[in-house]
Amino acid sequence: MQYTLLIILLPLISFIVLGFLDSNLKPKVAGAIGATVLGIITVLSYYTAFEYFTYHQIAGVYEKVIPLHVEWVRFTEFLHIDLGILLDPISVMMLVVITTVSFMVNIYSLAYMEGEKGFQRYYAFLSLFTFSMLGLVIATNIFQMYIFWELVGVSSYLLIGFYYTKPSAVAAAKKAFIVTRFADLGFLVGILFLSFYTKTFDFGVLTSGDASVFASTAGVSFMGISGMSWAMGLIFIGGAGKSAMFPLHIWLPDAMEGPTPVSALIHAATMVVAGVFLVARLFPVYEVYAPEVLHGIAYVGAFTALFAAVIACVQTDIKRVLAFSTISQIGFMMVGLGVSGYGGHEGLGYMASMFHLFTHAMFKALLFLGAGSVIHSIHNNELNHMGGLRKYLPITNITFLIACLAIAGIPPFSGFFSKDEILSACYKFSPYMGATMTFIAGLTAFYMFRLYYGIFWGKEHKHAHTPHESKFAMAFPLVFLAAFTVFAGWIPFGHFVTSDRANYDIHLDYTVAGISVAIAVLSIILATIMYRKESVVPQKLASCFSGLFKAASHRFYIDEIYIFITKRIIFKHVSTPIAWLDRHVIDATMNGLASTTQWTSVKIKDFQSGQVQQYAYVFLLGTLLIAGLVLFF
Amino acid sequence: MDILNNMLSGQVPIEAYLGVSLIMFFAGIYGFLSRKNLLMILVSIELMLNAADINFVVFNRYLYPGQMEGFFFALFAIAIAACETAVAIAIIINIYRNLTSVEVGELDEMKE
Amino acid sequence: MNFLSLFVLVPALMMMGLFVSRNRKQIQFVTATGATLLMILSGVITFMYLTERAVGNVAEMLFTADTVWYAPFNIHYSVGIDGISVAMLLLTSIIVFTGVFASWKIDPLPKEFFLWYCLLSIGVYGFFISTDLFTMFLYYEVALIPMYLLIGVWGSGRKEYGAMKLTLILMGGSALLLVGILGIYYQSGATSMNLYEIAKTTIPIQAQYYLFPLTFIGFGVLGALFPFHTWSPDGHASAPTAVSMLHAGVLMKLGGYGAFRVAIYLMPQAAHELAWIFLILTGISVVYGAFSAIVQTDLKYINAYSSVSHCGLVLFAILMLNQTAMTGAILQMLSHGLMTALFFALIGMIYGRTHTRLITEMSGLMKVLPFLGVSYVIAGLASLGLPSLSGFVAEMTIFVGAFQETDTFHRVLTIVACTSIVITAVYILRVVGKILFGVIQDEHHKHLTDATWFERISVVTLIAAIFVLGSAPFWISNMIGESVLPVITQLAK
Amino acid sequence: MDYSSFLQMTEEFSLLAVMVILLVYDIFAGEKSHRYFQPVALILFAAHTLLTCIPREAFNIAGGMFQYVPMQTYVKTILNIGTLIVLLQAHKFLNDDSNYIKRGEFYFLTLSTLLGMYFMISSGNFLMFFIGLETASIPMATLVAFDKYNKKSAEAGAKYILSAVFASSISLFGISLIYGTTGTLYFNDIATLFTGTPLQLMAFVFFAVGLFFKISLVPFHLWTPDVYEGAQTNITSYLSVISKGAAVFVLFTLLVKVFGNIISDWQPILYGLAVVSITVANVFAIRQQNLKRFLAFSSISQAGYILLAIISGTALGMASLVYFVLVYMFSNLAAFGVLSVIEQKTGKVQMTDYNGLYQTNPKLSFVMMIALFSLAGIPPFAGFFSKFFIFSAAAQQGFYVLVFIALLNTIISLYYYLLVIKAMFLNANENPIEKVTSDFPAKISLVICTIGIMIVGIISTFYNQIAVFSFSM
Repeated sequence: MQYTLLIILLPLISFIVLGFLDSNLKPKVAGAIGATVLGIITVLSYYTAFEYFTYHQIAGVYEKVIPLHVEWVRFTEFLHIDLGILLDPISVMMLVVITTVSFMVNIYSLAYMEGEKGFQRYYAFLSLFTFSMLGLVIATNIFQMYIFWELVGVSSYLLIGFYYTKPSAVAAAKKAFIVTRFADLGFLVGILFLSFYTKTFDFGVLTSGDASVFASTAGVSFMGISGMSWAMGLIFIGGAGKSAMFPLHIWLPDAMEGPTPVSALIHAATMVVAGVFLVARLFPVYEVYAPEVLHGIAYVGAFTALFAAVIACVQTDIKRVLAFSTISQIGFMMVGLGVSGYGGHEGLGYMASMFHLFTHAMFKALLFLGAGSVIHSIHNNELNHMGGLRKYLPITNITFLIACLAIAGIPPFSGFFSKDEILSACYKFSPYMGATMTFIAGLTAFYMFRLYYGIFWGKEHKHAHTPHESKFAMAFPLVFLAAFTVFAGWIPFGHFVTSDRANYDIHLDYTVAGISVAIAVLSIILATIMYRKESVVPQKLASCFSGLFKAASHRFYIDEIYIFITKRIIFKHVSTPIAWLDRHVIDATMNGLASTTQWTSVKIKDFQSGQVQQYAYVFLLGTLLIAGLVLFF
Repeated sequence: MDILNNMLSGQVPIEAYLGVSLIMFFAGIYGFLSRKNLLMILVSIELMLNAADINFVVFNRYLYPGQMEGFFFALFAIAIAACETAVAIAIIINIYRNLTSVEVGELDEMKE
Repeated sequence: MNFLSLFVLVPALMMMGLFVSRNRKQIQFVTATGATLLMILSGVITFMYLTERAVGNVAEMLFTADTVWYAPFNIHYSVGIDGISVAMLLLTSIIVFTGVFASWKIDPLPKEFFLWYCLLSIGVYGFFISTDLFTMFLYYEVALIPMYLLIGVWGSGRKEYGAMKLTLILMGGSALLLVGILGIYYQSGATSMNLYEIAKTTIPIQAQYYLFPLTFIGFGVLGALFPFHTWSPDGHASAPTAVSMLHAGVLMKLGGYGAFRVAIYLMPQAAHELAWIFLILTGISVVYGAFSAIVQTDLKYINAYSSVSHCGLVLFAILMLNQTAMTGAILQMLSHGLMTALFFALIGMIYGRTHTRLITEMSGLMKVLPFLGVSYVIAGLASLGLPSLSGFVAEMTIFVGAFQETDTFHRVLTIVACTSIVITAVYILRVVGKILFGVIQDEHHKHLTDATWFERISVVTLIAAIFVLGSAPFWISNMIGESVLPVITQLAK
Repeated sequence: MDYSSFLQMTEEFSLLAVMVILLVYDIFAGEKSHRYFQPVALILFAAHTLLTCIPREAFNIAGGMFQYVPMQTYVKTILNIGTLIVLLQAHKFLNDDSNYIKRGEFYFLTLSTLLGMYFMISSGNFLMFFIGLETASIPMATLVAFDKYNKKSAEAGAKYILSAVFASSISLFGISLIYGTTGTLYFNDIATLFTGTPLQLMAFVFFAVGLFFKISLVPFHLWTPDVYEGAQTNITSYLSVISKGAAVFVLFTLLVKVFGNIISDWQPILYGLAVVSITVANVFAIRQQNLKRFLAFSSISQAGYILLAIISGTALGMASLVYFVLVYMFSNLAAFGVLSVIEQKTGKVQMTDYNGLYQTNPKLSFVMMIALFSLAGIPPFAGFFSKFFIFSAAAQQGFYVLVFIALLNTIISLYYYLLVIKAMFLNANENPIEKVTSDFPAKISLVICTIGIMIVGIISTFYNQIAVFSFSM
């Protein structure tokens, strides 16, 4: 399947072309190039998926296909970074997801970004991102993954900061990069640990289940925690950074400063699930050698999901609401992995979370694109400037609604199936976990419909010019993704992606399904009551839970804490003192030596008094001194 | 005491001569360091040189009677001393022409 | 005398050419031709070296030549190169080349400027090709002195202070070094000052105990070893563009190279015993430099401090005393050389337009200077270790290598060093955000002109080099790796 | 008795011949032919230099009073070249109306000091040595006071003659004691009889300080700056290079040949003197504004460096010493040459006068710069090599700490040398010294020096040749 190489190369080429020609190209041409390339690779990756899932199954188990593998740089006799393509169920699934969403976004942007300055640059960056993201998912070894990990990080930086004349955008980009970079430090050190003990970077070896690889880790422990736990925990920190797990989530809401399609692509569908993908990729290692870390992941995921959901309920910027909902949904995926076991029915959580990743990518992208078209039409993304837009934006309205239903987990939309699997996995893990997640699911439904009603219903606002449905280039992706959202649920996902790559038949757990649906419906009704028409209930609620409300709308002051740490502590009490020390102590000593010499020179100048007798006197003293020394020593 | 006796009985021991020369030498040094007048300083230098000459002669006469080196050295040294004095005097005259004074203390235009 | 000596000869010829040249045109012609010639030469050398190795020549040094110079002291003029020197020669050629173009319109006294510039490059080249302690030291000093006039005459800001400080501190370093060299020569009882002759002997361990620190610090001063780095900010801040490039890009590498070639190679026992002290010092410089860079407001100061941090990483890796880390160290020398040169070039060009280096007085330059802006961003990304740019490969090799040392001390230091990649990101993005992004505040900056053709040449060359090293590192890292082996075997003794 | 053996002293005789010829010429030549006095003198002296530059077999004459070894030829040749350069530089100064009639004296005195040094170098006996020493120093006093109507010059002369005589009398006293304790004045005999009894040590110290005075080591240096400042520039350069060069060579020879037995006693002395001289002189030099004083102090510290070669007492040290003197001569004379050219034209010797010199006199400032770099020991100039060899010679004997101290001092010295360079190249000056065109002989001298500084280091022949004949105990 060498042609898969094209899937990687084409976006790179288009990036280089667009990047170099930049403003020498007509915007239209640039857009065309970007979109076409994406179209081609989308087709290619669909074909790949088809071929892989049909021809590469041996005894019901999907084999790992490595069509390409070259050594890039060698460190030691064991350790060497390779570049290659690894095809297995999850990577192929990711190929499909990434190319689809990216393609849609590319088309959408044609209209959305029309007339923007630096349109060509925008498309160049999109291609760069697509390239990096694809490289990340098909990585054959953890270091290759790290490489592309960094690349997606930088392309996200570039895209968030696309409106570089806008200070808030620049700040957001910087924040996103540095926070994820900080997490990547953990990732890197984790890699160092892992590779040192296992003497390999290669996923194939790591996940082969061959115990001899990990033999040297036995009994290794640091500060009472086993070496492997350190390694895998640190690696997870990297994942947590990219996937905006608490407390590293703070960059994601700000990242909404970027163009909306970018948010749809990077900060909803693809890059932010890289963390989930990482854990899934190393799942066998986690599951066998660091189970406690895996459970930790589950709890972190659960907490993040709850935390983000609560915040999402009170945000007024529609993109931020979606951002927090993304965080919360990723939390779901993490939980799915965290609670999962390995193989067969045990591996339900794994399958479920991958499934959710898949569906969520689609409907969250849809939501963002919808939000985008709303913003595009009224040039504002504050919830309280909207309302009653349903008659102006019919398509957006419908597709948005579908997405909301999907995410709320209403059958038969895709979100229902995937989320339901996760829930049942949670119940299998522990009833409390299950309950919590169900509650969060309810919250999700609530805030999504608060958003929906806030945009499309309620009383109208005066707008500069009457909003109008956006043109085809924007409408088409909405419809396409909506279709996906509607039908994706029926894919027998267990036949494709499972923890042990073996077939597995999903059977709905009707009690769990029932409960979750019921709760979802209830919260939707609640939302309907509160937000469909003008009503005083929200204010009432807000005032009686004023503390919670205030805290939530300030995102529980996490950002303030960060500001405090960075600005006050690092900047004021580490860097400034060090810089001061450098100038006034170390440098001062150097200068001190010089000035001391000068000073001495001035002090002793009277020796040269000009009096010949004094010269003779010194002469004599010198003679006698030497004589004395020679005689008596 | 016996030194005195020996002297009275005509044969002067070497120590006496050396004592004299040493005294002359340091007297010269003292003079050099303390006198204000250039000419007096010159005289003190003469003292030092002559002290050395005495040494040569005495050593030769008492310790190495066989040879003449000391005597010759003394002669040469005296001659050289004479040259030095001549030059020195010339320069001092020059000084006097420039400063109308031969005070050594005046020679401090250049210092530090 | 063999063709390696061309590296010294060509700049010498350039100096003669400059001496007779009358006007700026001729000067530019001479320098450009010479620089290009050097580029070609180093390319050829690299090719020949690789072919030699390919046919299985396993000698430590290739293309060696040796002529007796001062017989009474067994001083020979002996040259020879291995993978590391080849890499360094390449680096030097690139930077000399780009430096020439970066100072295309240098004013005043272009002739004198380039005369000194050539002398400087003679020193650097000579240092890298020579395998004789005396010759090495000779070239080392040759490289030091032109700095004074180059900074003093063509510099900016507190140039006289900076120049004097730099010269004197580096002279201090070379003082330590000279004692070390003499000590090595006489203590080893070797019959030649040739490195590889001395390596055959073993220096008595108690002698090594004082010779190793002398030599290592001696070179370390030039490698901006904490706490002897303070010449670097002031010196670089006041130096003219090309000189900053050559100095930070190549001269500071002399430190690492020398420490590796002389200190570690000749005194392995002491290296094992005393490495920990210097590991702490270098570990400090890595983090310290990065942290001080965060709060600086002068572009050159920021870059100078980041150089302290990066060069600290070089020495740090060398002291890990294992093949991977040392290979990483050399790679880091290359990559830092390239990107710091790029930085200084760009800073010089920006300063030439805005007449300020304070990041507080610039903003939104990306709009008016797209080329320089983008290049600056690329340089920044390289410096914060973005994959496919040179910094990444070097740093990763260092970290992986350093992590092979199993004891907690080394582990902790390594992790501390790793944190620098985050801090680096902080100050790089701070600068980029402040000066390139946002909207233009200063009216005069509204109509600045973007890079001229000669500026573009130098910038593009450097970026290309950075990119090649970053995306196709295998051949060069293999070349270096095998050349590190002799030192490893020496250490194993 | 056969006096023909005296004829072997060719250097001395040929120099004497030159002197006599010049004397006669000066006295009897008519007004017209007097114009050619200087050219003739220079040519004669150059001829003398060439004729006597071939080393011969070693020999003793006058019962060992006069001992010749081939190395001496090199030393004398170096001194000759130095003197020649000085005379070339003095050419213009001597053509001034005020000095026109005094040219004869100048040459005669200069050359007689040179003759004195010859004897000092070749002497095998303290009598010969002492005569040589005095012959070298008494005419020097008159030279220092050459400019009769200049107060400074007179003062310098007085200071010089007084200190010199003071020193030589102490030295003479020392010699007398040596004679008293050994009963001979011949170096070879003394070498065996000198066993290091307290009185002998005393004698040695008294004697040695006389030489230390000539080399002007701290604390016997105090006369140096004043005399250097007061004397006419060319004479200063002569004083700082030639007589010092001769003295250091003699010091080495004596210490090695005569006082070899008490090496353990004089090594510490030299150690201390080296450290003190280098450091104190450097610290003083930092502050100097008058360039002649400045160079005086620099020459003192250079003398300190020379001790590093002497202290080793090895053949290596001897070779390095002579080589150092050669290089030092070129560098110092180059510096003084520039100084005198500018002083003769403008009478300016202050460092501040040199601000922005490069704008108006690039060539002169270039020569000055390489001279200073060479003095500071910066490659590729010869100074670097000579310094390195001296340090190497010392290190070979294990004086690492001494070498280290000396090296730390090179930082200070580099600093003040750079101050001058800074003045010439960096400092701005609205009215710098106007364009100075140096006369032809001065040009030649500067060219010789420049070439010397450039090639003597890089071409190893010079050192290797010297090393062939170097000797030790």
